[in-house]
Amino acid sequence: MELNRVYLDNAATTPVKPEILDSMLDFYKEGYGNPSSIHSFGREVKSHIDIARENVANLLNASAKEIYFTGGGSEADNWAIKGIALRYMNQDKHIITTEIEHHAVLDTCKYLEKNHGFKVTYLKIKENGIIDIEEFKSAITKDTILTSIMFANNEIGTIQPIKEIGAICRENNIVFHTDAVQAVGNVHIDVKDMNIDMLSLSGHKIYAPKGVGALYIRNGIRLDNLIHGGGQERKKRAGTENVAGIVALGKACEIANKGLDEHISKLTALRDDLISRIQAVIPHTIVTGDLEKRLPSIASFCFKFIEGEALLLSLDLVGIAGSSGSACTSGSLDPSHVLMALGLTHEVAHGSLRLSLSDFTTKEEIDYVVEKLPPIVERLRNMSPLYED
Amino acid sequence: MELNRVYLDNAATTPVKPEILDSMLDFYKEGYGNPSSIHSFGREVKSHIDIARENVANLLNASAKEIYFTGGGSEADNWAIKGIALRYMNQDKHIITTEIEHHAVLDTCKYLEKNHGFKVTYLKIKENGIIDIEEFKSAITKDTILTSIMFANNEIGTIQPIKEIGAICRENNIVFHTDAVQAVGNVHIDVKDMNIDMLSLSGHKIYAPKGVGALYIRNGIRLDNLIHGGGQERKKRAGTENVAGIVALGKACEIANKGLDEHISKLTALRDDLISRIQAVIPHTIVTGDLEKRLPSIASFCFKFIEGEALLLSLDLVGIAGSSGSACTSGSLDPSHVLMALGLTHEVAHGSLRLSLSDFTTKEEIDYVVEKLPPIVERLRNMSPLYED
Amino acid sequence: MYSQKVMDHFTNPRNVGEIETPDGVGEVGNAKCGDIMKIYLKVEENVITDVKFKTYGCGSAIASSSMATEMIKGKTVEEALNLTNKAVAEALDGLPPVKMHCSVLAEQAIKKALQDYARKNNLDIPGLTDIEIDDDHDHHEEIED
Amino acid sequence: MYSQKVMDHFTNPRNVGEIETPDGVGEVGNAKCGDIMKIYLKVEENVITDVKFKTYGCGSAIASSSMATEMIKGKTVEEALNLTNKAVAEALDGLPPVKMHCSVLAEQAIKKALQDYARKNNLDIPGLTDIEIDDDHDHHEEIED
Ligand SMILES: Cc1ncc(COP(=O)(O)O)c(C=O)c1O
Ligand SMILES: Cc1ncc(COP(=O)(O)O)c(C=O)c1O
Ligand code: FES
Ligand code: FES
Repeated sequence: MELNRVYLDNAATTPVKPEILDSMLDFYKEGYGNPSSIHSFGREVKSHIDIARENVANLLNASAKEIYFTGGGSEADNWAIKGIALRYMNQDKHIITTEIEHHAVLDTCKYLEKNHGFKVTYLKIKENGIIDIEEFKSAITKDTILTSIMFANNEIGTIQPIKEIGAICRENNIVFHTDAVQAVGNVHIDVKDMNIDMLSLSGHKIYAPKGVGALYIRNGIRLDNLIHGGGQERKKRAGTENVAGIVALGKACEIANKGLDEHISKLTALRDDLISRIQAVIPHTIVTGDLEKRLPSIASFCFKFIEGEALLLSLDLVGIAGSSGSACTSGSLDPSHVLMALGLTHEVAHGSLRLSLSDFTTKEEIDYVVEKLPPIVERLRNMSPLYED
Repeated sequence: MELNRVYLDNAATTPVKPEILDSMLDFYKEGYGNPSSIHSFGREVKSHIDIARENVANLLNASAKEIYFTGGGSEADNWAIKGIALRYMNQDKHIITTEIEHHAVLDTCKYLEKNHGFKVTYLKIKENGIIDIEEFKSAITKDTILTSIMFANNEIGTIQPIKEIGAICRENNIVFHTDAVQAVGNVHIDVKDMNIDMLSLSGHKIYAPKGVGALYIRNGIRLDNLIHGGGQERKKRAGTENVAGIVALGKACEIANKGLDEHISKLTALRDDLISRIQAVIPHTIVTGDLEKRLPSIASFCFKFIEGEALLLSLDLVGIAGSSGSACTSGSLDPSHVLMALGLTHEVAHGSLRLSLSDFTTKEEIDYVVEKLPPIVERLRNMSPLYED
Repeated sequence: MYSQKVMDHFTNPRNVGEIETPDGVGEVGNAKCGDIMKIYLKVEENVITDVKFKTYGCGSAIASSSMATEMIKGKTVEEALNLTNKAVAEALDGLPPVKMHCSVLAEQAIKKALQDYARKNNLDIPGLTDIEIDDDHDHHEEIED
Repeated sequence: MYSQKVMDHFTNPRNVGEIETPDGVGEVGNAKCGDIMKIYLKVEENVITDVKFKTYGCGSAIASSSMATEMIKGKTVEEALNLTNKAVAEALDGLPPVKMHCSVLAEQAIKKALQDYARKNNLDIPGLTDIEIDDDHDHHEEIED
């Protein structure tokens, strides 16, 4: 069997679904004005933004007025964290997060430490990729104003105990933000039930385009604006709205909401099939992260004795797109902070491979990967001075 | 003559040009990955971003590595101002701007005053809408770290003496930012010649879509990130790139650059025709802002004795889209801060109308407006208790 | 944004104009806020036989004036006095929230005109004297390109 | 990102393997950094008659190993000593900036193997002893989804 292109890098970015693309195209055409304008061109646009907001809210069990559109997941993360931090910086200055956050959270926390005198606790993870709830509890001080813990990790797909964390934060009067960029559309999320105060999401992980996202802000939570200016987004996020992107994000959430159970069961089956077959045929393989508490969409491995970039390159040559937390993909020194936090040795971490699935992924594609991957790993191992068979 | 829709609200937002739309569509399709990814899907995307960056740079006489893409003009303004302010807040804390800036600048300055202890000087404008250079000079103190003065105003189209301002800032070692969201693509801009250190622009004013913009940062200028995180935009602006939007913005700048002289002469002629004919046929009309130092694209009026929203509504009914700085368009109390800064009375300012032109604007459309507008103004005046003919 | 009714009364406003020798005149709003509404009444035997208005203001202010004047024409003074801004807005099939105060202007202008009528004729109309005219606008954000 | 030459040497690397009884062996890099390059030499009468490598590392490290070994095969020890990483990169039609250090590894591995050869044979090869092997990687940003 030959397949042209097997795209298994959906945790990096998903293709835009045709029906989502269709939904947005109209908004580039003439006659669609600025949603803040009074004339009929503008008015029509406004109502489409409102519908999108409803759809995003529905997916999270939030209400529409708690949804604020942003220019992506990173902006949402920055806004949530800096918005609380800069607002309360003259009072208390302690933040809790984890070692395995996305850099949009991590670098924001480091910035606040370095430039604005905050104290940040970076929780470690256990070897299954999940935080220790007791450690979290004991990290809380009377100065803690904010906890930011990701819903699901982008490299290894592990899901944190969000509901427990939310309950603890609520009890202790700490604002709880979660970066759910990878989780939204892949698992069931209920911000009310889970006591989530703020939640970041991003369009391009759920079949909408890049450059649009949203921050859910629970009614009653007060934070500084990240982007000041015009009256858009009820004066909380200035800037003429990326209308087409917002409409697409709304559509994406609507689709995700309708098909969520099916999406989960389909992808979970494919993912488990992929993981177990790869583990069975390739020796010296480590599956990174918890096997159960993981996104249906992410399979992640480390293959000992080889290096990730060479592996990706070889896969690319047979039409398979994946990704690696190996440092050699970018020419830097250390493998990704997530793999290091797992306690893997550098040597093992360098051989990481993430294959991330989408609604478009088929059984045939999984079969193709299971056929092509083992000889590639074998070939690279045979070139490796670390490998002795 | 009947025209279906005459869109003269291009200063609010332009339609997307068909060739620009075409340039971006590919980037939604399958097979276009994350530009940071290593596989071939991702690599291709990267090179398109690089081309866009070149095109933006060329339009400003900047170099490509001085261009950073953002989620729009407001983000660019916020980044420029907060980026400098928060970086140097432990040193000096004085900022100079004007009374007529866009809210993205104004509200950011107010935020810095209120929450972070900055002092901000808001320069007044003369009755032609332009600042007094001597007043600017005497506003400078030894604590001044930043000047932010818009290139051209969005309501009345007046162009500030940017080159003079730039020279003064350079002499005094003050970082000079200009919000050129309205100016880019409408006038010649040379950041080197004009000594501009930072410049904001936005896609949806130059026939690219909403939700994408850029900040030019002169090589050597250091400022804090607004959005921390991933390594995109050379680690200065995190977030997966809005690839389609960026490609479109690049294309828009390329087109603008090629046709700039023609654009300017065509629009200037149409604008002057519109202004002089309206002034000739409608009594009690004030043209707001300087007649010469103004964008080719903006004609702005105040019609005494009537109110702007009623005027817009009437125009909308005959298919003409314009805008008004009248407060009644939004149900707020005061007319726009720009009109007030001009020294107009409330009563006059409420009757404002902005008609803003684009490359698509035709002589026929101008004729149509000149035909339809006078009886509308007359009808509303006849209903007005303020009007006695 | 606006209902068809609003658009109808905006484009074809009823009762625009002035009455030469009115029995009562009421003006509310001010130019500073961008809205002035002036209502002229003709009253015969406690019945409003004619009513005219002039309005400087937004579309919904004009439509509210038109609708409100229609609603009190031929009515008794007491009936006119009971006209609420809500009733005007409802008759217009609703107004956007930020525009509700335009209907308030209409209610108030009528009351002021009735006050004027009562004063001129030394009448003591129950419930009229203790009306408080509140000229406040709602404050809302300025929206911008 | 990579030239066709790089891809060719990556997919069909020349001289992969080990030499059973080598005259010189050089290993540079370390697993921590994700790259180890090991070069085996056979030297006869001052001429490199055979060379093999094993590399743990990225695509460009593998291609650099392959190209570098090709370039010194049949050359004298002195010629091999003069091989620069630039020459390797050029022979590969260039390498991306962040990947230049992979070619440095190749140059250094060869020098180390020649040092080993010289030491074992008590040779004094001009210019060899004072080579400083610098294992430093460039630091570059981590890029992320
Ligand atoms: C002068 C000026 N600055 C800034 C902006 C904000 O740009 P954006 O809408 O892309 O955020 C606008 C228009 O919206 C503008 O006209
Ligand atoms: C967990 C996580 N957080 C945040 C982001 C950033 O989102 P965006 O790329 O839309 O800025 C990503 C992916 O890019 C992510 O995977
Ligand atoms: S071996 Fe690490 S980048 Fe080449
Ligand atoms: S009169 Fe100002 S909003 Fe209606």
